[in-house]
Amino acid sequence: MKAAVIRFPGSNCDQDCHYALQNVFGVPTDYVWHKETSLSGYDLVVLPGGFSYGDYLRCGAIARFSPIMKAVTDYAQNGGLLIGICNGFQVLTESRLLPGALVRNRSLHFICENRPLRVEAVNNPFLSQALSGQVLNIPIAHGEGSYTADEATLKELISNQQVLLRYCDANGFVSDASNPNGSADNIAGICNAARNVFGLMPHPERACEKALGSTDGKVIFESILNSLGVRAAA
Amino acid sequence: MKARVTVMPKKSVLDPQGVAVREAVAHHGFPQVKSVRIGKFMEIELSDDEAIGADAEARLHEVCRDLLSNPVIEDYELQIER
Amino acid sequence: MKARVTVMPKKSVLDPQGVAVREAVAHHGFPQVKSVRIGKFMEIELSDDEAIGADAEARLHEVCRDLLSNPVIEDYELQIER
Amino acid sequence: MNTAVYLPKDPEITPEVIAKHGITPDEYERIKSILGREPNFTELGIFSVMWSEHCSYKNSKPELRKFPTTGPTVLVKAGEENAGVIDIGDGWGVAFKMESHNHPSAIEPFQGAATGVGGIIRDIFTMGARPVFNLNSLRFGPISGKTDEKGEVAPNVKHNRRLFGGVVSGIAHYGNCIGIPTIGGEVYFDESYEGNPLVNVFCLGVLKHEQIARGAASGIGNPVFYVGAETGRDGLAGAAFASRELTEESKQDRPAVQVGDPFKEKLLLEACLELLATDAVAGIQDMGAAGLTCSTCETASRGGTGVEIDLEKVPKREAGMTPYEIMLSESQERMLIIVKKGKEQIVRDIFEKWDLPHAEVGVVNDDGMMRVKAGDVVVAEIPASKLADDAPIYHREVAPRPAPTPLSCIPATDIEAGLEKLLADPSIASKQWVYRQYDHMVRLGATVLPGSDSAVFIVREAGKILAATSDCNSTYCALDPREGARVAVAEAARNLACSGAVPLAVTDNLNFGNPHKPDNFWQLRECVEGLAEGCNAFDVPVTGGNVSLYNESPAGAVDPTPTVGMVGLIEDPKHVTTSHFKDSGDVIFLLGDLGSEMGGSHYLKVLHGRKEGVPPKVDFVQERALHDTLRALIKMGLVKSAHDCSEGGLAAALAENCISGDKAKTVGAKVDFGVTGLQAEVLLFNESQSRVVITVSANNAAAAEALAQWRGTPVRRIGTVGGSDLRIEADGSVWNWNTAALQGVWGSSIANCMSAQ
Ligand SMILES: Nc1ncnc2c1ncn2[C@@H]1O[C@H](COP(=O)(O)OP(=O)(O)O)[C@@H](O)[C@H]1O
Ligand SMILES: [Mg+2]
Repeated sequence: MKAAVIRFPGSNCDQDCHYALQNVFGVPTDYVWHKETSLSGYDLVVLPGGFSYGDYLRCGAIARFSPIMKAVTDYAQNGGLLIGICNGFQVLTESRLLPGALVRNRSLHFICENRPLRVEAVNNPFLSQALSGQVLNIPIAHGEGSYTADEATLKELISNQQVLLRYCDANGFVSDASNPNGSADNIAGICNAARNVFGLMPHPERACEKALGSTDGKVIFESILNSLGVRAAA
Repeated sequence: MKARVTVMPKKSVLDPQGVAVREAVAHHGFPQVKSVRIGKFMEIELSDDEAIGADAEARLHEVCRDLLSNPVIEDYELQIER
Repeated sequence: MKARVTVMPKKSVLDPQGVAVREAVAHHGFPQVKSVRIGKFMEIELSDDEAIGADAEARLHEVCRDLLSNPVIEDYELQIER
Repeated sequence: MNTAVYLPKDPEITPEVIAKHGITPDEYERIKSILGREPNFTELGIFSVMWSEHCSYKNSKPELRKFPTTGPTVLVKAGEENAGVIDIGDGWGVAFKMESHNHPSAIEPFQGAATGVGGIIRDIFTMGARPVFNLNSLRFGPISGKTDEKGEVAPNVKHNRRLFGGVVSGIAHYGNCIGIPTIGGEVYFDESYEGNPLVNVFCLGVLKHEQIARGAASGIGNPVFYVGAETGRDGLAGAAFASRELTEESKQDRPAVQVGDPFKEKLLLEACLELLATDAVAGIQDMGAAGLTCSTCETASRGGTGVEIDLEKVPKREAGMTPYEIMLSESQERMLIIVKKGKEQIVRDIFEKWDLPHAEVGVVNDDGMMRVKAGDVVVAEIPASKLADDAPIYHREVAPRPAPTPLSCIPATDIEAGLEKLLADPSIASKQWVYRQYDHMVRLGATVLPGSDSAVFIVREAGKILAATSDCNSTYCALDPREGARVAVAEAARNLACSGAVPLAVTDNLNFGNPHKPDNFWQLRECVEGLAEGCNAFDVPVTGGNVSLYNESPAGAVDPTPTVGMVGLIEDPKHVTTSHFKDSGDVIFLLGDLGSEMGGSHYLKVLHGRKEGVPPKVDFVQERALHDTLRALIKMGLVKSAHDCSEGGLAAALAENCISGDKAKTVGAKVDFGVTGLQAEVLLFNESQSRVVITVSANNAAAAEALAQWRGTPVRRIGTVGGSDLRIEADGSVWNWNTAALQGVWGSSIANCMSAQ
């Protein structure tokens, strides 16, 4: 099993994702430079957080046109497992690999803090090891993480169980009070209809070690490895 | 050749910045303010080069759609000045 | 009454966003792009209310200076439509 | 790309022109004798920036020599390079430094603060270190209260809020984008910063000993490369600007504002570290204040060589720039690199990879000259070492300010309401509104998040745990500069001890008023000597820092503010300690005495509007003994929480302990001081030094108490953790607070100020 972490100019969680995969889970992981054009030989591709191209214009808008994105799209269309975290999620929506868009937090402020998230669906490779309704504590760190989509799209996402994570309170109760950024329906993470592309604003790679306060992010990586038939090393 | 692009958030999309600015404007001596919407304005200068070709306008619209705006949340307006 | 405000970075001030977008536009079939500058566009709707008064325009300019633009690095343009 | 240099007919150099450059007649004579002729306009500009306080420290150098800068762990001494480097063991070192961006932030808070962050980060990776975290120390005029009869907020308060909000989002913008966590700092609000905020930013980087890079132009014939952003007319003469008082017209000083591009700097950072990992680099220097000028003459003077550059080859953002403009531009995100001859291609390849401008602009030569050409025309020719090192040194006149008068009596107050008021004061209140806007978790290092006494960071590549804090109580410094500075060092060391760390080294940022005013300069001297005494007392060398003078607004000079940034090492993950109370039943001890010093206290300032009295004195022997005892207890695994007493005294410390943990889960405490014979206000709110509140699990209480006693540290069992209220009893009186309510007051105070219209 081999994983790839895509490096856009301005990515800054690339090293963190690499560390989590390789050092915490023992997955051989390569950095793939945005000027590359092939992703052959990888079983997992991660679009990391950061500020690709400075997030100028719109978050992820310019990264979407990096040479590597053609390969990323083909990889996804062929069913490869693809996960976009924070800025990676924004790149995925900008490239239409996931529906909707991520806009400015309603507070207009960047927000960095641990947030409880409710697991909404487990019938997918990204949360198969979690319990539906389980509350995960995972940090968020973004200024533009308010998920938005038109009514029809939202309905579809919900009915297809493509909403995987919602912002909630410590007891798993979802309400506007537990919504940090104004996301529609408190949505924190969604997957595509084929269930092989996952985008989320929270940073699971920041919640894989006791020393960092939470290990709730591990279940996401463990689910992915498990679905690839790999026993997590950790 | 000059292209001017205005990109505005769709009416359906909430525009927290617009709301905040409306509040501020109201407190700034304009209680009559009804709404404020905030978008982007871009000025693009192109060298007047044959190579641009006649289909330039069509291609600029494409740039507006693909790059300069996100149709999911924004509408754009393009003006060209030769 | 409607007010349209365009806020642009001053000419001599670095516009990193414009530079990034220029590169992107160039790679998007327009190698001829010379420069891109990006600013804000705001649409302010005011109820047609007597109270607004004749000095409205002057006061709107004030709002533009104090609130909507940052005179240190930006210039603004105000259009009013009654 | 704009290449051509515009060569206008230079303005004639009149006494006015010279004065406008902030150059005195004597200095002008000195320039002439260095050149053996009259300088031309460009050369005059070059001298004016190099000889500004900001670059030359001409007013403060003699004072700075008083700092201890050596020690067994010092790998690179302060002043030798862009930042000092300290050994942390196993072949690893840390480079760290603090820098001010006060004046730019006063004019344009967002960009001013952002470019400050960019600048200090460049200082660190110029040393070959990978920046791993930032701190920031901020000072503003009041943001609370002050509403007029119409319930409108006073304009100055509005303005202070705008500055505060702008500075914080500017720091967030730059640090978050470049991906370096901002894990700690401090924020104070005081009238003296009205119109002249202080923005001090700190960056720390890690490197292997052999990776230390030098800023010297060595190797005759080596090519000189310019890399990074193009040069524009940004911040023209910003360095000179930072060395002048803020006057009304300097607000018009438009060009002094630079716009930062954290994205560019991220690319520059990665490209430079990639390049430094090869052996292509002979020397490297960032272009900060005084940009191209400073970097060329400093590298030459460090290398004992000369440097010749051709401005035609410098990447430019704007057309028609003059040599004067190019040499003095302060465009951000640029570096100068001296490349080993024959290795040019390595540089080109790496900067191509990162899509960054790069150009070979000159060569190192042996004639000791900084020679600037535009094509074949020589536009400036100055002996590099003289320009860099022979700035005049001034021994300013000092005039002591009157010593503070002791307080006669301490006004009484409603204790319960009083503590709430103190906790709501923005200087004491939770800074969550601030650090929530900073990405403090990127790089997977922050094992103690903002909100504890020190930030604690895991440096994985080195297998080390660092603790860092920044401290300075400028009210103390205003009343007694020397003692205030001593306290700043003591508090920093204490904050580190509370987290389980041993202090390693210090960086400082001296923020003072106009040095030509003898009483200002006296404050500077007293503070420097106070800091030096503190550093010697804790055996910590000063790795470098920054001096910011002329911090004056129409209302006068700011309170003297010698900000201390201190870094420490934590031996073992098990020793990492946080400040908030943990579990019910834990026993609360006070290490140190009850204290009684009320001078300069927040109690007097916040509740009675009085900034007076004799500030607390620190006894370094006692202070150090306290830290050693605390660390000993921590190493034995006895300490569950440790928090020092600072602003607001014991009562504030105890309250913070109850409410600074998980917002949703505050914890109460029952505290009984028994018979103290002290006035309640004095007992609860005095700010005497050398005191720490710790908690210990019940079954370890006896052992902890015995160990502290055995080590001769005053220790007193004052209560137990538990319940939903903070209940304090002393001399027969009882006070009670609901901790959830206190959390509300303390936790949302700043947010409330900032959301108010
Ligand atoms: N500007 C800031 N940026 C980040 N963290 C901050 C800032 N100001 C304060 N903090 C954090 O808030 C906590 C309390 O700060 P402070 O009251 O100065 O602590 P102390 O009094 O112990 O020095 C510390 O953890 C500090 O790092
Ligand atoms: Mg403290």
